[in-house]
Amino acid sequence: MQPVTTNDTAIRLNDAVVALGGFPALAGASVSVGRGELVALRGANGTGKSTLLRLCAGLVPLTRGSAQVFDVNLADDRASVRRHVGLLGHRNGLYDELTSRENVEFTARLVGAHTRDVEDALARLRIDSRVASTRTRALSAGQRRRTALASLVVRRAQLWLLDEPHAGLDAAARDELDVILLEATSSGATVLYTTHETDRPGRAVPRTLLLAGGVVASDSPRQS
Amino acid sequence: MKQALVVARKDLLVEFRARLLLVRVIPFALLVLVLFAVALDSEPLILRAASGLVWLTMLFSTLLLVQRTYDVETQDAALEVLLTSAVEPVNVFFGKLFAAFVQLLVLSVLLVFGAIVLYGATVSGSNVVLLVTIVVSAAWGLASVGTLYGAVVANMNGRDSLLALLALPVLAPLLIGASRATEAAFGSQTIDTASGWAWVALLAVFAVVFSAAGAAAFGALMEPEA
Amino acid sequence: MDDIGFILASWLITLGSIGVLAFVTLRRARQLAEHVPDEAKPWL
Amino acid sequence: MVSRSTGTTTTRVIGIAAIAVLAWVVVSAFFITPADFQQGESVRIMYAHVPAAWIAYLAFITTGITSGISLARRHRTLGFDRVAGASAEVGVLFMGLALITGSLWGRLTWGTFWQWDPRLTTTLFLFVTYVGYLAVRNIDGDPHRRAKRSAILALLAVLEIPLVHFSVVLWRSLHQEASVLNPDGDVRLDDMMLFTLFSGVVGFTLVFVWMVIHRQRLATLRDLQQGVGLDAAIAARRNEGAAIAGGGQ
Repeated sequence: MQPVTTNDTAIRLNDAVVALGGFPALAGASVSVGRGELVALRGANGTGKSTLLRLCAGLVPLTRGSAQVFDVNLADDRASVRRHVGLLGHRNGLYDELTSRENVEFTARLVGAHTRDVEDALARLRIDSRVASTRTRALSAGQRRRTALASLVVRRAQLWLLDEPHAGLDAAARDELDVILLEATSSGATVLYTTHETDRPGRAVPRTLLLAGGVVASDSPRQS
Repeated sequence: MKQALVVARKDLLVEFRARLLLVRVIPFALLVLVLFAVALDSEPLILRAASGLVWLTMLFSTLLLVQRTYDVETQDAALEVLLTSAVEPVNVFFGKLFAAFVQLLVLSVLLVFGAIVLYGATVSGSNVVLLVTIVVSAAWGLASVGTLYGAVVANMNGRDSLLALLALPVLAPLLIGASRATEAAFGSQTIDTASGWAWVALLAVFAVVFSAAGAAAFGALMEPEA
Repeated sequence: MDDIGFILASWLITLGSIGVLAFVTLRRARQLAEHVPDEAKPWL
Repeated sequence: MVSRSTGTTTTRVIGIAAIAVLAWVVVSAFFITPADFQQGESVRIMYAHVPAAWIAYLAFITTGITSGISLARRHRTLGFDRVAGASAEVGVLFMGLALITGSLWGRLTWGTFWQWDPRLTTTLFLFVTYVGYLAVRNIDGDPHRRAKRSAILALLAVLEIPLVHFSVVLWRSLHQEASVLNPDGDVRLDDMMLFTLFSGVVGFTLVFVWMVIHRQRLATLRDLQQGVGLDAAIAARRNEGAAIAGGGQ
């Protein structure tokens, strides 16, 4: 496994272009994100937020420009970045026939986490034992989303990439998610997530990148 | 290695829950055996064709199973999560291979019994060992080719027909080898047991070659489509 | 003599399909070459 | 003025030479060479069939080698990948021709269109394998990803062919059926026939080279055109983004 170096920059994009079927979903995005930062990506639909996440996850190829994640050059090597990534995409990545707990357990076994971690993650996302033992096929969208988040928590990745993690969650779960993301950053992980949420009062606003037309249009630092 | 077993266990659990093998593949395979018998409509001819029919049916059932195992991975984008979760691709390959192997083993045992019951094929005492070796090595070969080429087409449109186009020519040696060896095990007049073992050697080489090739190539092939 | 039909057919199919592929290749290349600047073409 | 051709002096020379040699082969095959004492007139198919089969194998060897190089090179340029693809396309054409002319010839000499002899069977599987390879190549996507995936497929095909060949040889030998009449082996060739056959191989090789160069350039144009379109699309997308961002503030 590639060692994570001590460099303080987690992500460095320079004029990154990602063409999907000839369409530049990212049209020259430049941004630098430090280790342990919490970053929200905002912007209208189709401005390249998801593509930026997928680029950082090593899932889509870089067409032009440069992109580095943990000192790995994405132009050369997308595969070794993936080991450090925890991804929550548009879709949840769950197995319909498995129960909520089995899905989380599957991730836990893969990454060598303990059974205790599974129970902790399920509890934090308020997945009760009835839901946990139901096949995810039969769960509601919000319950499925929470199961996917529990898997992500168990995963303990270096880089968390979440696409609309708040969507479909109730208010309590959203607050809990914010706490989880903050905890992740304080333990050294870097977190990027996209959101359409309007700011809720009484909550710290993280660093926010506004995307427009496939580029980073503005970058507003964290406000307390 | 541990990760491979975790993946295999997951695949088998999903299959056990969905009961696809039981509900769709096994009935399909047995139905094909019956239909062949009806189509050929001649008992000596059926007996002569029995081993070939068994393995031809296995080939098509493999396509069904492989499509299914990758459908499970792609329908909710689980494959992307798997790719981005510190799992070595080679472990995903062997995990899926092993799960497919177990299912194909069950299916081929059933089909051999089907041939014995429906077609009147016979296996004398010493040929049982030969038959078991054939079934194990052929099932492993089918599983490795299926898992490998299933990965090539996993994210493509029209993958079902493409999988058949890619995998079937590759499986030709396996079809020939397994059919002839099984013919020998069924006590055919045209092939003796020694030749049967020669074919098993080919099956073993085939299984080893494509397991190794799959282990080497799987990581590069497992690319999500944009 | 039947043979002559088979012989002619073999040659016509062979030369014909080579010709068709060559023609299609050249025509498609002409269509595309218009949209690509000359300095990008390695063979010029 | 943009150049509208993929031709260069080299390809024109090759093309004209190919036409000249093939014209000679046709004339010689039909009018100069004698009929075979055993096969009669049908031997005239040989001058098309044997070179076609020969070039098909050459094409697939080329695809295998260039795919290997394409995969081995650390910083991948697409040149070898495009040659591999072009060569496979031409190879599929020639193998199709070899199969068709072979079965027409077989009908005349064996009385059947098809014999399950090892060489024919292997050739047929090889043909289907490379049709599949081309089908995967033609799926749209990132060119570098296409290059990697097709190179792996081509190397898997290289692995597959000896297994297929060995198994069909074993398959036939165990059956111990009467050995198939081998058309090329049974022909007693005089000097003129040999020279015509040799000319056919030369002519088809020239066609192969010409075709691979042109189709390789065509593939280059395709990739380049995507890039040209991309520049405009990037500019348009950035403008649209700037308008939104500017309007929002």
